[in-house]
This record gives sequence, C-alpha cells and structure tokens, in this order.
Amino acid sequence: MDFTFKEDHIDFSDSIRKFLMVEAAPEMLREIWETESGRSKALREKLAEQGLTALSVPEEFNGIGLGDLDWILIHQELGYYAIPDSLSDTAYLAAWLLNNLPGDAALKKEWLPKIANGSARIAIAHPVNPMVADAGNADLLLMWHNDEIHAVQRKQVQMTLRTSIDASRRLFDVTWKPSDATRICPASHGASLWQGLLDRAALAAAAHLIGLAQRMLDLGIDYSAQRKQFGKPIGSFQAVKHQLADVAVKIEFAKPVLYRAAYSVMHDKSRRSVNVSHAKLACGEAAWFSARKSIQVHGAMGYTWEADLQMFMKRAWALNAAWGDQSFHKKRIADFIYSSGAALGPGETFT
Amino acid sequence: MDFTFKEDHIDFSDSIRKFLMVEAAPEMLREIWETESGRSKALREKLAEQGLTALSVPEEFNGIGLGDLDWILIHQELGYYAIPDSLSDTAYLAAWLLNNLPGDAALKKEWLPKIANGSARIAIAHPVNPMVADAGNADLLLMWHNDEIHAVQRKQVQMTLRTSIDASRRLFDVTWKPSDATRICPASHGASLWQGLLDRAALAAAAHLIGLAQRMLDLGIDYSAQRKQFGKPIGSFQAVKHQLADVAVKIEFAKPVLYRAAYSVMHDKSRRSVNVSHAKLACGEAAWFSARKSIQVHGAMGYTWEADLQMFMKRAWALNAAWGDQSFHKKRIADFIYSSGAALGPGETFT
Amino acid sequence: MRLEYTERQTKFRAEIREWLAANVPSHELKSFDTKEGFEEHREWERKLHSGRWSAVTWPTELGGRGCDLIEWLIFEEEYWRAGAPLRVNQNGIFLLAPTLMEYGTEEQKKRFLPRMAAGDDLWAQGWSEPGAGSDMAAIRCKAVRDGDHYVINGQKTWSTRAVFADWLFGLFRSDPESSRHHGLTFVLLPLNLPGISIRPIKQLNGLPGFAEIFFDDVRVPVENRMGEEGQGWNVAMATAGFERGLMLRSPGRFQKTSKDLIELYKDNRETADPSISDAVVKSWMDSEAYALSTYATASRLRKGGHIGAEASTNKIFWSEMDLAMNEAAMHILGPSAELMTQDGEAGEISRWLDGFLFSQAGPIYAGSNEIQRNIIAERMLGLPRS
Amino acid sequence: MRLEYTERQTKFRAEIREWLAANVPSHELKSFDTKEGFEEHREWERKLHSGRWSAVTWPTELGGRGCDLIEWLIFEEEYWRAGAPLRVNQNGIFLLAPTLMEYGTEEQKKRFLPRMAAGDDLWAQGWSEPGAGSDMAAIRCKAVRDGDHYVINGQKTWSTRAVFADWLFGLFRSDPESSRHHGLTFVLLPLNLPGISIRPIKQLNGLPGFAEIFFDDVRVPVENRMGEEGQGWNVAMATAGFERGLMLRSPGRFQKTSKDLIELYKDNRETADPSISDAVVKSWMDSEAYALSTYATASRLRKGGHIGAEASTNKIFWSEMDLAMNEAAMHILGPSAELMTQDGEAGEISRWLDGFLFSQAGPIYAGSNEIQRNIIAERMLGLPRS
Repeated sequence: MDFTFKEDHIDFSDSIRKFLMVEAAPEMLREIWETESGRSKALREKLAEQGLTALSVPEEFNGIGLGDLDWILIHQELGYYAIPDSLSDTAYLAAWLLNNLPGDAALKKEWLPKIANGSARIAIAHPVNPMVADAGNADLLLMWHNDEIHAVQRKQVQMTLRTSIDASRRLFDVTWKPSDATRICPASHGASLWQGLLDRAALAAAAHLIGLAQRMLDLGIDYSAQRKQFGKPIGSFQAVKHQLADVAVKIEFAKPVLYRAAYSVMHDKSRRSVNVSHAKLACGEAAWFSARKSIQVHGAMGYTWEADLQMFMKRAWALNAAWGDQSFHKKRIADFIYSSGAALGPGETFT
Repeated sequence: MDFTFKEDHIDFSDSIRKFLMVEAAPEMLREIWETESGRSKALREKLAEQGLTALSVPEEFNGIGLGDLDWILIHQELGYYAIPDSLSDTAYLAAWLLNNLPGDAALKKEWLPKIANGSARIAIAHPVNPMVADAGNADLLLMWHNDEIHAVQRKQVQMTLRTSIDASRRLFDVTWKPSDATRICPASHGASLWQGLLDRAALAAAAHLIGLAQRMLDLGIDYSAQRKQFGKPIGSFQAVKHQLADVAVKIEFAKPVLYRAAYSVMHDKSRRSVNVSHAKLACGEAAWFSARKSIQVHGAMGYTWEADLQMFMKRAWALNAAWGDQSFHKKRIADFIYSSGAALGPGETFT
Repeated sequence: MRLEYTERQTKFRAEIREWLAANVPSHELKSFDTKEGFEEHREWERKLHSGRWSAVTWPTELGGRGCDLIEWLIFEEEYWRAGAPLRVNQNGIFLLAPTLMEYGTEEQKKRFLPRMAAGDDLWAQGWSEPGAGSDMAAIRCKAVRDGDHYVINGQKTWSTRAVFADWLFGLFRSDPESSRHHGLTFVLLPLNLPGISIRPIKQLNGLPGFAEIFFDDVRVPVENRMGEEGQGWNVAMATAGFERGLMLRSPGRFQKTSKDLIELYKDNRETADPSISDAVVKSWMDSEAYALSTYATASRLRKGGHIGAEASTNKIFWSEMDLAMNEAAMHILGPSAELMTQDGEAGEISRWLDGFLFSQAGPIYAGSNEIQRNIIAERMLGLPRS
Repeated sequence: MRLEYTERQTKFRAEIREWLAANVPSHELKSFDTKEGFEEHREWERKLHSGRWSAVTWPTELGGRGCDLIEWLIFEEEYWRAGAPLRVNQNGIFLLAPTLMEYGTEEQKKRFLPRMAAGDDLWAQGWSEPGAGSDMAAIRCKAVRDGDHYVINGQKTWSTRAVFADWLFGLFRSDPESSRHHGLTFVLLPLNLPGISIRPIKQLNGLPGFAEIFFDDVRVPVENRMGEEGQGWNVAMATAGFERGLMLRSPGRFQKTSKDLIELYKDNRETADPSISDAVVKSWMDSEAYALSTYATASRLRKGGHIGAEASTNKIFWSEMDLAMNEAAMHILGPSAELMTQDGEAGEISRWLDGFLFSQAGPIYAGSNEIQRNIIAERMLGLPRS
C-alpha cells in the first residue's frame, strides 16, 4: 500500500508546469481564444515537443506507452493553465480507444503515429454530451452509434457551431450517416470500450477541474493579498480568509479521490466507474465552490472580462457538466451504495 | 392589504413577555424540569391569571374568544421562554377541537370552562406523532382513530413514559381501546377537524421555533460580547459576527412566513396547509441553524448542561420534528407546486 | 393585519395587467448593454411613460400616479408576470429620483424629473472608485469650486449603464483637505461634457455592463449640485436605507424566476437528479418569504415606520436566493447549460445562463454581503466593532 | 502508487479481525462518562492489552506491535468494523504516548508507558483553562519550583475523562513573569494528590464528559516534568501536528457511520424525504475521501514527509462531515429522533441521537474550526495576519 506518486511522475508534471507557465500565460490564451478555430498550431507543436501527444501511444507506433496514472497529474496542469487544445480528447481518449480496438485494425497504424507526433486532432461523439467538442478542426471523428464505434472524416459529416460561455470551447452539432463502411467496432465489443472511454473522459475532466479549482484559489489569494480596503489588504479580514480556507479544504480532500479513481481505471478495478464518478463529483464541487469564493473575494473585478478569473470560472462551469453531469454521476454512486450486498464501511476503501 | 399587527396584539404580547421574563427565568425552568411531572401547578395558575388559558375559549364558556392570529405572537413568546407547560396543546389546540365539535356536545360544556380557568390539561394523540405529549398529567385525552375523534380519561388508557432529549417534554406511548362510548365525532366530520388541528399544531410549533431561534441568537450575542479571546471580545471577530448575522437573516425572513400562515389558518384560505408547512419549515430551519451557530459561538460552554443554551437547543431539535417533520411538510409543498394549474409566480402571494 | 387586496388595489392590478398585455413587446429586446438594445429599451421607457407607467410612485404632476408602496408592489408583480423588458432607467427612477424629491431644489426637480420619467434622460451612477468599492467613504475624485463651477478631476468605476447613458449622478470630494465622509458633494452632470472619457468594462458575458469614467478638468455649473456643498454623504445616505433598499430588487422578479424554475424542473423531472427538487421547493419558499417580508416592510412604512437593517438583511437574502435558483437551473440543464444567448438555437436555455451569470454579481455589488453582515452584526445585533 | 495491501498487511487484518470477533463484548458497554462504564471500559483496555492490541504502533518491548501507520489504519478499520467499544485510553495512547516517547526520559517511559498500555493508568488532559480555550498560550495555572517539587495552583477546565481518570498531563506556567508561549512546563501528575479537587461538568447528554480541576498548593515531584523547565510549549507542539493530527479521528469511524446511515436510509426509503439521499451519497463520498486522504498522508509520512496543514484541514473536514451525517440521520428518523439512550426502548435510534450530540462538539474542541481556518489561511495560503 503506497499512496504516493513515483518521483518521475512528479518530475515530469513539474517540467510540464514550468513549460505551461511560460507558454500558456493568460494573455496568450486570450489571443488563441479570439481566433476562429480557437486552437493554435504553434501551441500544439510545442505540446508535442514536450512529448504530451505521444504519452498514451504504444512504443510500436512511436509513442511512449504510458497509462492512465501517468496522465492524471498532466491533466491537472492542463486544467490549471486552461489549455485550449483538444489534447486530452486526442492523445488520451482517442489514443486509448484506437489502441484498444479489437484485432489488427488498419486505423491504429494510420492514426496512432499521427497522434504521437501531434499532427492529428480527433474528436469523440458520445451520447452523454449533447454536442461534440472540437469537431470543427478534427481530422477524424470517432462516433458512438448504439454502442458501435464508427470513424468518419470531417468531410463526411455536417456540423453547426454552437456558442459556449467558455470561449475556449468549440462545440458542434454533428449530423452524419452511420454505415457498414464507417463502422470500426461492433456493439458487442464496443459497449465495454465506450464504458472505458466514458470513465477515462470523466476522469480527465475531473483532473482538469481540480487544476482549475487550484488556479481560481491562487488567483483569489493573489488578489486578496494585493487589494486594500479600509486601509488593509482584504486578505487580512477573517471573512476572506475563511472563505479561501474552505476552498483549500475542498481541494485537499478531492485530490486523493481523484488519484484513487485514476488507479482504479489503470488497473480496471471492479469499482472503477463508481470511483470515477466520485472523483468527477468531488473535483467538480471543488471547482464550482472555488469559482464562487474567488469571484466573491475579487469583488466587482471578478465579474469582468478583463480579470483572468473569468477564463477559469467558465471552463469550470462547462467541464462540470461535460462527460456526465452531477445527476449522472450521483446516480452511479447511489445505485452502488444502495445495491444489496455492496461492500461498504471500514476496510473496503481499496476494494 | 396591511401586514402589521394591531396595537392591542402587540401590547398583549409585550405584557406576556414581561410576565414570562420574570416567571420563567432559566433557573426556574431547570427546577420545574427536574420534577417528576415536569409541570408546575403554580406556573399554570399564573398563566391562567394572565388570561392565556382562556384565549381561545368562546365567551359563553367564560373565555375570551380570540383566534389563531391572536395566538401567534404568544406562541412565539412561549417558545422564547421555553415554557414547560401543555398550554398550547390544551388552550389552543384542544380548545379549538372541542369548540368545533358538531352539535351541542356535552363535552364542550364540561371542558371548555375548565380550559378557560386553567384547571384542565388535555393531551392530543395524532398519528403524525409517534408518541403523545403530556398524556401523563392529562385530565382528558383526545384521540385520533381512523379520522374519528375519541375522548378518553387518563384512567382508561395504559401509558409508558419515554425519554426525550428535551427534559421538559413528557412523552408517552399510549394504548387504549376505541369504542362507541369514547367516540365523540365520526370520521365524516372528523377528517377535516383533524386537518385543521394538524395545521394549527404545526403553526403553533413553528411559532415556538422562531421564538427559540431568537432566544438562541440572543444567548449567542450575549456570550460573544462578554467572552474574550486573544484580548478581545469574540463578538468583534468577523467570523463570529457573520455567523450571527446569518442567523438574524434567517429569522427575519421566517417571521412574515409565519404570520401569513397564521392569517391563512384564521381565515381558512385555500392554501392554508401549504402556508403552514412553509412556516414550519422556515421556522424550524431558522431554529436549527440558530442552534448550530449559537453553540459554535459558545465554544465548549455551549456543549455543557449548565449553559442555558442547551435547554433551548433541545427544545428546538425536538419541536422541529413534532407535528410533521421536514419530510412531511416538504412533501406538502412539493405536491402543491408541482400540481398542474397551481397559481404560482408574482401576484399570487395572498391567493 | 388584513392580507387581502382592496377593491381599488384589485382594479389597479387589472388596469396595469391589461395595459401590459396590449403593450409588452412580443419579441425579446436586445440587451441594454449594447447600443442598439439601449435605444430599444429607451423606446420602451417612452412607451411606459405614454401610459403613465414609467414612475408609478411619483406624484401625478411629475408624470407618476402617486402610488403607495403596496400599489408599487402590485405594479411590479404584474410587470414581472408579463415578462416586460428590464428597466434601463432603474438608476434614475428608483435610486436618484427619491433623493431628488427630498433634496433637490424646485428648479432641479422640474429640470430633471419629467425628462427622466419620459426616458429622455437615462442616468448612470457614479459611486465607486478604484480603491473605494465597498468602502465608499474613501472617495478621492475631486470637484473643486471655481467661481460658479465645480472642476472635476479623477476617476469613477463600476458605473452601471454609463457606456450609453446621458447623465451621471455621484459623490465627489469638494474639500481636498477632508477625509472619509466629510467634504463630499453630490453632483449631477451630463456625460457628454468636454474632458470626460468613458472606458467600457466588459462583464462576464462579454458585454459592457459598466464603465470607468475619467474626468479631466470637467466644468460643471454649481446649479448641478444637490444639497449643500460638503453635505454629499448625508444626501446620499439619507434615502439609502429607505425605499431604495426596498426598490432595488422587487419580489416579483424572484417569484417569476421561481415559477420558471418549477416549470423547468417539471419538464425535466424524468432525467434530473431527484434531490434538485429540494432546491426547487426552496426557491418557492424563499421567493414567497421575500415577497412577504417586502409587504410587511411596505405596510410598516405606510404607517410611518422606518427602514432599519432591512436593507442589509434584504440584500443578503435576495442575492443568495438568486444564486441558488440559478444554480439549480444550471444543474437541471446539465450539459446544455453552457450555451450562450449569442447561440441562436439556445433559446430559453441561454436565458438561464444569463441569469446565472448575473446572479454571480448579486453578493458583490451594492455593498458586498460581507459588508452587509458587518452592518447587521454591529447595528442590528449590537456586537462590538472590530 | 500501489493501492493494494501486501500479503503481510492482509494477514495482519485477518489476525485482528479474528481476535475482535472472539473478544468484542456482545453487549454494549455503559458510557465511560459514568463510573461503572469507565471501569467496564478499563476492563476492555486490559483485554485489548492481553491480546497485545492496546497500542499497536508502540514498540514490542513496550507492549505494542511496532505497527507502521498503514497497519495502524488497518487495525482501526477492523476495530470500527467490529463495533468494538470506544477507547477510554485514547488521551494516553494517542496523545501523550508519542510525546513521551520523544521527550520522556528512559525512566519516565518505563514508569508510564507499560501501565498505560495495560489500562492500569488512564489519562486525562489538562490544556484548557477558563479564558484559555482556543488561545492556549494564555495559560495561567502556575507550577512554581520549590526545591525538588513544583507547587501547582490554579485551575484547568474542559478536561476530558478527568472525572474518573488516574493521571493528568498538561501545561503549567512555571515562570510567573513569563507570558504567552514562554515559561510553560509540561507536567504529569496523579489526580489523587492532596490539594486537587475535581468538579465534573455535565455535557449535553447530562453525563460528566469533562471536568474542572482546581489545584491548591499541589506538590508534584520534579521527576514528573517532561522536557526542560520552561520548554513545555515546544514539547506540547512538537508532536501536535505529527501523528496526533492523524490519529485523533481515524477514518474507520466515519466509514462505519456512513455505512450505518446508508442502512438507515434504505430501511426508511419509503417514507423519507427523497432529497436526503443526497446527504447519504455525500456521507459515502466524504468518508471515503477522508480515508483516502489519511492513507495518502500515512504513505507520505512513511517516506519521511512531515505533517503540515493537514492537521487543520482534517479537523475541519471530519468535524463537518460528522455533523452532516448525524443531521441526516436525525432527519430520516424524524419525530423518533428525540429519544435518548436512557429510554430503554429506543435502541438504535438513541445511538444516532448520541452521535448527533457528540458531533456538535466536533467543530469546537481541539482548536475551534475558526482557529483552524485562520491557520490554513495564514500558514498554508500565506494570507496576511490580521
């Protein structure tokens, strides 16, 4: 029993943090968001140089061949810096799905190397999300259809852009026609793959959310230490201190929940889905709470477009409902704890 | 449209407050609670002298003949001073039930004058309460039986004392045998009487609860103004101030809800029951919240038997679930707001 | 206590209901935080004025109907019930006008009030400054007397409506030696004076809901002063607690939101988390409580009572209720909740998102809820100052 | 990261589970806040000791098993799982012993630890004083050196277990000229010394859970001092954050409560407010989060890490979780929830009421949650001191 990350995990995520701190400063994000695609080729290339696009791709396809646990700290950093890129969808989710396709699918050989070198963007359509993120610039779309998996090119679908409160998100309504030619996996095998995908997507969203929660807390701390009222920094008032302390508590207790979920996914534990739902709820709650408290500490400034806080708040609000909203994940937990014979109570934490 | 109390209402409740302040100081309550019956003959006589036992009894039976709205401020004071007496059950609830019995029931003539002069104690058994309060010293018990009303003498029933956390409450399991001889009202007429009684009982409990909420707030204010820590009264710390301010807000917004409910009961408005449930929930929530915050402000002292706070907290916890707990009253409101054609929204407040 | 409307009140309700049914625009107006929307809303103010509904509590000779507070509440209930447009003139009619009626000269009343009622002058407020948000007494923007003018230099911020409004009212420091509440003067000025520059501030939804205003030797005639020189704080505060506290957020607004939330929940009952019902029930209870409390206060005021800490308890109550109701809606809408008004297809969904964004500002503006809690603790509960 | 138990850990779990199954009393012991219950619990401590389970983290030569923190967690999980009695010796084994092992002389360790493990000496704590609750540095109770004795005068309060305990440990002011953290000395003393009088304090449930202790020229030999004279604050604090912060409330306790709450809800699902399910789901999530966080901290400590603000975040988290779980149970039980343990018929219901009452103290004792929030804000988040 060891609940600590290996040093190389920590070193890698430290190096990514330092990289993102420079490459993804808020001013740069604003620039990228205002472009039509909302995505930056230059940033994507830099992410690839850092090895991030190759993380999940097996070595035989020029990747690094790492797994879910290796991603979790990285997703946190991507959240903390609100990176506007379909990196998680492409290099974590699509890579996993393609790699786990049954048989020696030609698709693997075609796309996994492109994922690894950063040249491909892949979007994923799942019924839990009403729209498809990043469909507009996807080179390939992996589509759910009655638990089958279909792969279509962008030119094979019609799409309409929708407008999210999070200006970094590019959401699309997608209409397409499933056919034998587009099917790459039958429902018999697809069902469990889609389950695995949904859990991984919710896990990644949870990690982004806890990164966002931490970022909004940090912004609140910075602001409250500088901003003065009644002659004192507002951070010296108990009301402000206690609100931010409560955020810190929520974050502290969401993190180990996230890490257990990542471990459960990596090792395909029987409680994988329940643990993922727990992580999504806990991290989403921390992010939602951090947003509320940070805007309160920021005062009117927090309500403006120009204060950086808004970028992180909006991302947090949007991600909280993506890949299964509160109702969805709460229900998965309720179904588990109320099931007869569920192993509950002391000593079952890692069952 | 006039949402203020008449001056004579206010004057009367002011005089009752002054009377109770002297007659029901916490030391006296502690003495009464430690007696076996938990009730004081002397206190009951003084309450009768103030006219409280006669309030609801019609003038023809030597009473004052007032109604629900006249009681509401009085119930609040009884709550504020945590009066250990079955006054509300006897002089408000039983008086109303007896007085509204169909026909020229002999029971009225027998009992209403005794209620008015304070010599009778009457207990009421209703299925919403698992036990019967004050059965042990009741001269008469009014019993629910499939919506019939039965009247029985104490010697006609078996009873066992149960132990409440609120040492001022005397709860009993009562077993008895309904018969034609004990029935004083058939179900056809009894059903609506029991509905009216339940609403009045919940209304009275709500008023007691808001009085308790105010008392616990006042105790918290007193304590925090006296008690020093780090060289300053703790009431000067923002954390303490803000907790108590939040209690004040809850109380402020529960009171008008209570008064609308009293008016609805008095005038038998169509939303009577919904408005009563609203009052019970709002006042119960204010009391529960006030207890939590006041104990927090009191620190370890609030956890002791000797600090007065405990007397009021325990009463609040008990009353919150009496005459319909949260689930019961929430359901009545949910059933109303989700019903098709419910008149909701602006302009329907007094419908 | 008599919780029934009089015949006169019922007739008044019927009258406004009928007028609104005939006149409320069938399409939703554009946001008044856009130039086009601002003018659409000005037209609506003119329409209201044409029916003598723009300022119902004002005396008839000023274009009002001399309504008392109960009638005002009825007006507001019907207004929200009809889904009529937001009031772009709220600053003027509900915040400035009561002060003008109490402190303004006869000449000032004649000059400003009729044009305000008619929608000809729309007003912005100039209270906050950088470094003087919740601590309003820290105002530094100067208005130095020079003959029969004040010369204004400095900066205001968070001025709502200022991007498109015609006039501004606010507090300025007329005595440079003074500090805190002393030496402030209440001044009214047109926003097109030379030396004024306005920098819009984009709010969360990307629209300029407020602005910074920079003053560079702006000359304002002395007759634009309200009250005595140096007495600005008293002028601003005298009515701050009074009807303003009541009129800032009328209960009809929240009862309408609660009603919509109940509908939304009913429409999504099959799929929504059943525990959200708790928040929906609470929305009904709280919006009713707010309405009841307002009626109680209005009744008390009509009998000569004064507003005390109600302004602070109200502020906390409605702002937290508004947050909770909109959050509940967001949770019911789930993954669709992120769609904005700018999304043509989003329809009703995006109105909830708008409401959610707007509700975020509630606990912050008009005196943050932390300040309100201090006020309640110290003035209402008598706790010692820190 | 490897979230699997080793074979050794699994065997250890099986061993304690087997022992508890054979030895946990089949009837519930009386509350240890009664004389009779106190002695029943002492007997249970002796029984635990007989199986070498009373102090599993201690070295074997002192009667322990040299368990690391992970094994300790496993022990606690099984202990709560088995519904074994509360530990009357918690003050000694979890609070005093770690300090004694670090600061005590060899002679002191030999003198106190074996008797503590055996249940022969049960310990009370003497930190708080009237006027020095959350502000512990305000201690005034004096221990003045007189030859080879300290002469103690003054008063302690809120001393848990002190009504029936054998020994007391606490901080006393040995330098009368000193203030705050300086000049304090850590002293151990038997509660039967001449000059000591003990006044029980009844807690919410009517039982004397703590006491005031009055010292009137109480003479304690110098060899009962732990650490140097005047260094008491450091002795008390050095280990305060460390394992203590972890051991005060083990996660098994809350996981057991959550499990019971889930059962309670399932048993009452037909009648209970459906929105209470939210609180039940949250109880599972939070008690799991607390367990996970404890495992993470234990793993880190085993690798040489230190406890930082975890002691404060833990305190807030478990105390609020405990309140919320017990409140949910009260709401499920509705009108039956008011029945006390003293009520013979109440059975399981009254245990929830006990838990509810006990949970009220959580946010208050061991440093109020307000103090913990200050600590988090200042030490963990770096906000300025007020």
